[in-house]
Amino acid sequence: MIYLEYLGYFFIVIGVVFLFLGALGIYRMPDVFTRMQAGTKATTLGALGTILGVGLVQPEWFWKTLIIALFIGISNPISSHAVARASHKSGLRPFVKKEDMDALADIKEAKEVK
Amino acid sequence: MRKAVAILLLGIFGYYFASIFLSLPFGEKREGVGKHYLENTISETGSVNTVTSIVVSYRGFDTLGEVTVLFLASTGLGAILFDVRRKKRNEQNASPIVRTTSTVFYPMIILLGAYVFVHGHLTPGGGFQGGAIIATGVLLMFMAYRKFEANHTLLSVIESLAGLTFVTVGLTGLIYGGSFLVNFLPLGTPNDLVSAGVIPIIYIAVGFKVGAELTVVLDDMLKTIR
Amino acid sequence: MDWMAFLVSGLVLILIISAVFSIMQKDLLVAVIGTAAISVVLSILFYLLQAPDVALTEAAIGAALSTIIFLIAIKKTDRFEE
Amino acid sequence: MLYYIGAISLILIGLYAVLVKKNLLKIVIGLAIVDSGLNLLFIAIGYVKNATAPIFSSESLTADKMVDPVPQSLVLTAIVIGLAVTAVALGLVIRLYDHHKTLDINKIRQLKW
Amino acid sequence: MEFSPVHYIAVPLFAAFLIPLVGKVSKELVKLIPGLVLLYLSYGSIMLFPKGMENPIIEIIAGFKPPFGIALYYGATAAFLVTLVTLLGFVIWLYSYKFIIREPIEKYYMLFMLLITGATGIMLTGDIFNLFVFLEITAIASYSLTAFLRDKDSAEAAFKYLLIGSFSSAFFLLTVMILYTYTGTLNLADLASKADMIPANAKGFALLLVIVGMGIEAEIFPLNGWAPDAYSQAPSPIGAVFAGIVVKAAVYAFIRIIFLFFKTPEVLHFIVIIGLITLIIAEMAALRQHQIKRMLAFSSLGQMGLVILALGIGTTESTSAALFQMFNHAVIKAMLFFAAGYLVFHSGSKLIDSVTGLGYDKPITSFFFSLGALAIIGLPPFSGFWSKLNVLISIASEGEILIIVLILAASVVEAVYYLRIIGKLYTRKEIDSNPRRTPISGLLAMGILAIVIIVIGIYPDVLTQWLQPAAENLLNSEEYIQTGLF
Amino acid sequence: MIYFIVAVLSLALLFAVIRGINGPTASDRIVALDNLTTITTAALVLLGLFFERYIYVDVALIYGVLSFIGVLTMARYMGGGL
Repeated sequence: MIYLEYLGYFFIVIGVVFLFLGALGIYRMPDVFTRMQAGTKATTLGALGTILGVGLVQPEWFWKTLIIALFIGISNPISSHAVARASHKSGLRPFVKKEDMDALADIKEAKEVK
Repeated sequence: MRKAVAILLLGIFGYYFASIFLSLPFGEKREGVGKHYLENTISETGSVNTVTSIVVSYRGFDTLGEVTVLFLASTGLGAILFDVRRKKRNEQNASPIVRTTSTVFYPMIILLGAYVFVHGHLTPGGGFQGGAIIATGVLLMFMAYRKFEANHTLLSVIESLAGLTFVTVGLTGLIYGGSFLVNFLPLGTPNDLVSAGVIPIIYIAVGFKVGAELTVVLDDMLKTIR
Repeated sequence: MDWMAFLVSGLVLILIISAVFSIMQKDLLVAVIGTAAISVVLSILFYLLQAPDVALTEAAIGAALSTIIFLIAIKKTDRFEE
Repeated sequence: MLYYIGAISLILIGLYAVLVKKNLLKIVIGLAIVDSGLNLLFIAIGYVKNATAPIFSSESLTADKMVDPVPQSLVLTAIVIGLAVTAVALGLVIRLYDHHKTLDINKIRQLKW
Repeated sequence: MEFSPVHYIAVPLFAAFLIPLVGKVSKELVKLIPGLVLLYLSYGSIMLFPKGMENPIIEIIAGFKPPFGIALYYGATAAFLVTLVTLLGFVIWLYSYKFIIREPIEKYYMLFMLLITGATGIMLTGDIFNLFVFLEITAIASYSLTAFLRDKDSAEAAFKYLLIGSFSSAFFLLTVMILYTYTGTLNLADLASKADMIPANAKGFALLLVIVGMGIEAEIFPLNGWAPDAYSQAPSPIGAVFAGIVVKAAVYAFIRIIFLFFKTPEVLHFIVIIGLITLIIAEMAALRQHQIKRMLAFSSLGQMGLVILALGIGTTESTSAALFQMFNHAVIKAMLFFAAGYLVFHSGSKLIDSVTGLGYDKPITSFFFSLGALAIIGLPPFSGFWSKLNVLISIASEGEILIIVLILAASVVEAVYYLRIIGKLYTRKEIDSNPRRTPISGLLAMGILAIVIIVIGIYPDVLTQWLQPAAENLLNSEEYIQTGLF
Repeated sequence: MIYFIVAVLSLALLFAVIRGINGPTASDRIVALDNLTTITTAALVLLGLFFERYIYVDVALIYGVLSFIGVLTMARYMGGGL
């Protein structure tokens, strides 16, 4: 079972690197929406890798780490979704060249008409 | 002017303060009651988690006070915000994604809270944490649905019953065991779910009570005008 | 345990920075985010000090409930400090 | 050592906010920060080097390799009390805002010696 | 089940948790429960009182001996004060019965119950962290009750109180921390026996923190800015609770801690000086007030200054005189607050000038107010006279003439502003007669207190025989340590 | 190994905090806080591995759940809900 442990550590290292990259993305990206992109995708992957890696290193912990991983896998995108919606509503617009690339713009107008 | 005086005062205070605490050795073992608790927790209370055994058994009176403090906070907040309340909240619903997730997560979070306070004597956590988690779960529903209402009557009944359970356990101990809050049930085997005598009972009561109280606090605050 | 000292010094630095930041901010929402960050860091510190019970409480009460009641209070009053 | 520095600076920063700031909510935030600092300080006092949490979850753990449990249980109580005080304080802030429509402490102050 | 000290805390808590359930059934029953509980406690405390006077009763909680568990210490001083609190609490309930007509009545009685629980807890507990918890219970109940009327001023007063009270609790928690760090225990008796283990600089810092932290609750001079606002903006019965119960508990805890850990001549001297300053400043401030309840609040601060001064002298005579003064202050000030509550209610204004002529329109309430005013100044046939006399005699036997002169000067100031009100009450003036009457329960409450004042004034020995053991218990920390640790 | 992990995690925390301080709008700060809490959850699980205590994982689980709700509340506040 020593291989399982090595695999686990490999996962952990990958996960930590992705966590780092996600944070770097948050630091470097130009506006809220792109930052959120980095912050959610890379960080979710990183967290999943790290947590499942720990579960592989200690096999009897696996089920609990799986629950945490599942939970993060669901909750992280949703909080990002809510933050994105809220930032759009509070008047921030994506950093784009073309005007018509703002997909949420229609939704907002439709609601106001109603 | 006021700033300068404040900084001066804090500077003197901070210097004095720091000179006491920075000379204190960090991470050294100290003699005291803590050692006794660590050595005797399993034989005297049957609880594996020493912090729980101190909170509920050795210093159970503090916990009664603590529950009372939360009860006071919810009562006091109800008194302070008595007539700025309105009947209905008027915000928008959350987006469908958030709503669906909340509906799915809500029972799971309540379950998690129950897990935390039932296992209070085995793992970290206990009544307060479990109650706080339950209240947070209810808040998730408040946030997602405009029409979600907390049943105030039910909440206050839970709150009262849980509080009464706590005091009744204490008084039963006074009658059967000779002193208030004494552990009058058998201790059982350590590391079992059903062990440690009255500790799980008290923690379950505390969990329900704290959950109901914090929900009332959140509901009172959410329902004020504006 | 050298890595521990390194980690702790970083965390304490973050702690102090976020405390100063949150009392200096004019936007109260951001100040509350600062206190939430303080709670996050405190939670890790309690964990490192081998106090999982307290870390759990700090997570339940500091990171979630306390932040939330502050948010509700801001919602019911003013968001910006003049 | 580092913990003490962090805790003491938190307490001082919080006290500074309470003494100097004019905004009611800022003052309550300051109180919350002071509470956090006190909790950190107390837990740091109870720490023992190379020891583990005071939970006997497996047979191999012994009592002499554990941190002091008393500060932990006291801090648990202190955190909950801090939350209760914060809740009451925020209720009062909402009540004051309802009367005065401002959070500035200088505009609210009417009672004098 | 025999009555034991823990009933003082468990029974009111039980009642407070029961009130919401009962409130679903009947509102009238909610009003009755606190009265029944306080009646039971008064009965119990009268039964327990002689036992506590003879030997301190130590009640163990949760079956663990101190210093490992928490123990209640029912010594002579605590017995005296707790009996006072429960009896006074009953009278205050009687007064509140008709006075509090504003919703939420249910919450008012819950908070009132818990406030009394907290105050008795402070007096009874023998554990320093438990003391902190009870201080917080008392404090949070006080904040909420101060804001109970929910108008502009009461909310502001409550916030001010909360702000200063948080300082107090933070400092007190820090004290607990320092004491625990060096001694490794939390039981008061055990701590006192290990007080030598604390190094000098930490002890000095702890002393500073105790004086600031507990001084806020005990209303010592520079830290009592919250008190007049809270007293005057809270409902009148709560003003009486603050003056009669909460401050007593805080002063008792303050003096107990000082006597146990920091009893040196310098510290006692310092306490005498701050007590004196509190007395003089508060009396001068009271002279300048225009609102009747605010004036009573400042007068109350002055009285507590006198008590702290007498406690700081540190002899048996002065301590027993201080306890006597505490008793008188509780009873008389409660009566003044009761009467002032109805005077304000009848005249419709908080100002002193508006009571002019009420002495003819509302003779009974005005009579009670005048009685209380004369008693608190210290005129002979009333109980206030004996306590003030005892304080002065005990100071004179120490040879501090300057202090006596200053106290007498403050008393003259006090007499001036109280007599001014009495004069206004009985000045003839055309006012339209107010149809509202003082209800019978209010009159009953004031009547009981008036009888107590007059009886103690004529036969002071009824009380003074109990003061000697109480004072000795407060002063003798050796005995406290021995009995507290078995 | 452990040094590498701790160093990288600290850097990640630091970047998130810098964004939290710099972030021009409140949304940026919420995103940074969200990121901070995710990193913290992962870090708590990892530290549980280093301390070799199974029960510590509970803290990470509860922390993850509650911080999610905290961030969601902030987002709802920004979006006019709550």
